[in-house]
Amino acid sequence: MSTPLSDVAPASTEFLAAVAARQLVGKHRVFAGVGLPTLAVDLARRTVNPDVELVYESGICGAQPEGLAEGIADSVLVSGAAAVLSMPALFGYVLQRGHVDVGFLGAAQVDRWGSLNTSFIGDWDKPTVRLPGAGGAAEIMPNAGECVVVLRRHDPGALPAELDFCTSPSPVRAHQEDPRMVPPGHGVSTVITPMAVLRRPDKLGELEISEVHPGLTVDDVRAATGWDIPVAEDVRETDRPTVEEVRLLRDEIDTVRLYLR
Amino acid sequence: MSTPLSDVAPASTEFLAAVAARQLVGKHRVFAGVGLPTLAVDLARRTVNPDVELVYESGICGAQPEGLAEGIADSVLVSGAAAVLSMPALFGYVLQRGHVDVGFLGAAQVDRWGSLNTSFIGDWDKPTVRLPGAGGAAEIMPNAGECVVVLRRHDPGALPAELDFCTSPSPVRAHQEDPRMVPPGHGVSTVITPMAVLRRPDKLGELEISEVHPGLTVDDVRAATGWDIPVAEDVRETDRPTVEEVRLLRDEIDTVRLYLR
Amino acid sequence: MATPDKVTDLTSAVAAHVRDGMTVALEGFGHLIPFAAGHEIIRQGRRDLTFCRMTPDLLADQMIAAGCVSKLVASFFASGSAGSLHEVRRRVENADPKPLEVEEYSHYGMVCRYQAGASGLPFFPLRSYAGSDLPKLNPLIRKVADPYGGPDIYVVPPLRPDVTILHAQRADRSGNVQMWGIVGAQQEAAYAAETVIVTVEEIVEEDVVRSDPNRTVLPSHAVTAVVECPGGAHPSYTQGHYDRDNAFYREWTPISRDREAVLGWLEEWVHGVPDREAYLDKLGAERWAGLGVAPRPSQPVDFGRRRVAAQEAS
Amino acid sequence: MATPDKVTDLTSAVAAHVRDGMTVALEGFGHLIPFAAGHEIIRQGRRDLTFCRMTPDLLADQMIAAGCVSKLVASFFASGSAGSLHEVRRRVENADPKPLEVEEYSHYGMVCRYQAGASGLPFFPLRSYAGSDLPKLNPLIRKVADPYGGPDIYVVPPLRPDVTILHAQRADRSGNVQMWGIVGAQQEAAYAAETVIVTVEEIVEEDVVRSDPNRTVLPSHAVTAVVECPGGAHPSYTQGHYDRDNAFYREWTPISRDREAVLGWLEEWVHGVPDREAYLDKLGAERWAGLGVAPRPSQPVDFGRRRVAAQEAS
Repeated sequence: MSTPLSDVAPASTEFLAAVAARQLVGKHRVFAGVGLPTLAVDLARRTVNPDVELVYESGICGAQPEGLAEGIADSVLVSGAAAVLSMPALFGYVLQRGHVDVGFLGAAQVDRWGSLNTSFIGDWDKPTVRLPGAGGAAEIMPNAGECVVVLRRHDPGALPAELDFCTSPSPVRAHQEDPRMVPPGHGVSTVITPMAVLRRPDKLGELEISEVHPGLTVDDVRAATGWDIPVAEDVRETDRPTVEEVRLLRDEIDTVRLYLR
Repeated sequence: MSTPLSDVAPASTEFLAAVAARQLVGKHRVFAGVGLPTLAVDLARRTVNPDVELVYESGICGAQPEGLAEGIADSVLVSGAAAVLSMPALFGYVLQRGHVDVGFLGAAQVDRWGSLNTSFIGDWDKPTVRLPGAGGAAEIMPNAGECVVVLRRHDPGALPAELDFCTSPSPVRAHQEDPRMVPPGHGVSTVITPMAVLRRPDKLGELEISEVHPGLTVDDVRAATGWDIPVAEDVRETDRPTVEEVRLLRDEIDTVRLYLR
Repeated sequence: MATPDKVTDLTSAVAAHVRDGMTVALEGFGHLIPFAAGHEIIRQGRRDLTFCRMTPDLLADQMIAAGCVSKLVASFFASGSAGSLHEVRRRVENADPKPLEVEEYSHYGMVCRYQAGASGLPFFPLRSYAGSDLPKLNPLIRKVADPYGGPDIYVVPPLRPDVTILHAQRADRSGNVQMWGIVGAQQEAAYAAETVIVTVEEIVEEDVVRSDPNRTVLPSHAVTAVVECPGGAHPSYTQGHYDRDNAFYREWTPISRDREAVLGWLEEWVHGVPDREAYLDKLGAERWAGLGVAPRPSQPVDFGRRRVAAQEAS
Repeated sequence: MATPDKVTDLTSAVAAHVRDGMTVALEGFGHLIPFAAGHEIIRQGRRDLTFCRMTPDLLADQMIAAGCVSKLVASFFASGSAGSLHEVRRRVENADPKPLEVEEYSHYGMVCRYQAGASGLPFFPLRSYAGSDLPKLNPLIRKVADPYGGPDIYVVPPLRPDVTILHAQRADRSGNVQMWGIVGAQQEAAYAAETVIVTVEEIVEEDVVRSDPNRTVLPSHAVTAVVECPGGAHPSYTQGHYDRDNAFYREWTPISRDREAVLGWLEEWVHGVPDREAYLDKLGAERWAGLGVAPRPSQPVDFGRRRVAAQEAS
């Protein structure tokens, strides 16, 4: 069977969402945020993983939204959900107890260990940009089985050698603080950017270039990364989205182009 | 207005329940156990305190039972209640946070400081009698505003100089362990026995004989107590139940004589 | 959307998930006590269990007398509405017919242990036990220093059962469990466990559950197996389905006093019946009818539906 | 049975219970955000508040711009569905027009603070923060040793607001509050507080509440004042009553970027209206109707009634 492939640009939302959706093959429960993760999770349910359970930090488990959610607390996620738990139960019993397989996170900065900054650009005391802060990411990072990060930029600002602030630490940083405090989760396993897919196969290891988007080279990706990033032995070109995936995103999932840019 | 008084025996359930009910004047929320407290609380709602809120360790708040409850988890307490909370919420948020004014407790032994034994008679390792244990009493004692204990016996076995085991400690014992750990509650304020009403006016003080039931003397009570118990300056005879209180207990509250003996 | 079907029968669920030597919690605070599941454990002859239950109730008397239990973790050692558990007392007071190890807490201590287990925490703090002999009796009750300068506070360790077994009013086939009335610490006891078996009065369609997601105490991810088992809580009760069999509890006391009578009762009422349906048949329609309740429905609430979505669907 | 009547109006409730310098929590995670109460606080000109809210939302932008707030305790600094809170950013990035003190946690850190406050605990442990810069930023995030030999664990201190303000679907006159849909950490935020004000879509008869006691999130003992305030959560939403005004949130971003525009908006929409009813009138029936939802009722459950009692009553 030859599946027709789309030629959407690798930096497009459609491309990123389709790549993100494919990370959910075989996963049971996904902690989904707003924006691109919303598209990715919805697409995954229509393609590679119809059974994936959607869990939101607002307390919703097993959402079956009738429409596109504008946010993780949207009423459309509540109506018809399997459960709405209190936040102590959601964060304590569902997440911290280890029931979430994959957490989707965004970030302003990701370092080589997969630590995230979502707090400050510049000085902590007088930041150039006050970012949204930790939210639930500081909990998702240690407790989800693994985390997938989607970045809208790939440059040394977004992927720096040193974070301006570490909001959600990699297990590597936890290990540095106290080897006994290393959390159960793997931390960031995958970073999807407009240029590449980076993976971190070792829980205490570094990110490496795993897939390079069509039209780009490994050197392009390395030049755009803020540290000397290694290249996976089996590095390959990222699979393009299919025409059908793009159609689903545009014509069924996000018809009002709320998240598609 | 002269209210006709009943001549039920001071050791009768009716007498004890009526005395217990009067302790609830002006109290908002009562943590009620099973047995005599059930009768006392029901009688109080029909006489001195129609607004008292009944809270049970099973999670029920604001019960309005249509029948006599056989136990603190009876369905009759649930139907029509104002709220049923989880036990973490009930013990954590309602009790430990300080929302309960009065806890009703029973005990096998009470000492001079109002510490209770509900665990063992004899050695801990090989007890003569294995009593029911702590239940929620170990939480009610430190956290309720005050505790009222009803005893079915008044003798040096039930009121000993030394407890065989301290299940639910007086603030005095907490103070001995660590003065900073003294809990917010007063501990036992009142002990109602078949012979007398003992009170403990000082949070770190001892029980004293406050009321002596009709037909008995202070010396009778002292002789039946396992330590040299002081006598309150204003000691007086216990008020008898009214004819109406006894009628309510027998003809409306416990028509099947479940708790009345 | 296809969902995994977790429905099985009680014999299979116990056979698959409850093994000798395990730590097993059967919870339900006076309400929804999973008697049918306990009886199935007895029937299958499990041994050496660590049995966890805040209020052991006469279910503990039965399981201990049947020889299933070597250790009891609990916070109250009597039957709910008064009355001793004489099998427990014989074991503890006289090691008759053999000793029973006991690990003892207060009610909130047990609740906190389940909370710690459910949350993956190493301990849970509570404001009990200052001045009590309980920490001397049970060295697992410990103290930690308050890093904010307050007094020390007692903590309890997590309780992490291998299996937690619960009874509830209803679940869907994928294991979303709803209960009402007294819910105790069941959510915590379930999330604390590795494996969760839930017996329910009825298996319902998914849309019944999804019409009221706030009623779901356990989402399917927390549940391993669901068993339809009407009457599964007798002689305790299921709010809105049948009332507590108070006469049964009173009848138990004299049985409990005589170990031979307990064994005879188990022979007749547990080993002598293959399952809960047969147990209820044996109990008889008349007695069962006497436990019935009159209806008292909750007033529905509206969850609403996005109008665009509603229009599209119509 | 006579019960205390806690119903009042919003002006009186805020006047009586919210004073300058207090620590005030207005909670509701994306749902049931108590906007009407926040606007009344602005209208009454409160100053120097420590404002606690997990997700400050544009309500924080408004209250900070209005000059009510000197300190923000929070775990997310953007509007729910993306978009910066520019008044917050101006304060933090440029002290424009003056600085804003910020005390920062993660979401679960805030939840745990409310849990500690609600439970009278000196701290609450959580498995976050190992390796994070957050404890360096906020020295109130500390560690304790595990008395069972495991690794240290981070803890947060209790949050005990002077006043917590919530919005809910309904309450009875004595203050038993029921909510459904996303309930967040509202139960904890309320129990943590000294005083609790709840605005509700409707005051209902006691028997409505008592038909479903498991739906009660706050029993009356936890509630100081109840205010009937339909539409009190706009532009956020109330499950089953009206949907989120997403257009409003989008419209806010350009307003937020310009401090003068924010002040103009407050003048028109807060100071310019006496109460929520007038605010909704000004919003207009058409816009309000556009937020309506189609019905999706929960299926009722049966709580049952003891048959003897039912017979006696009939």
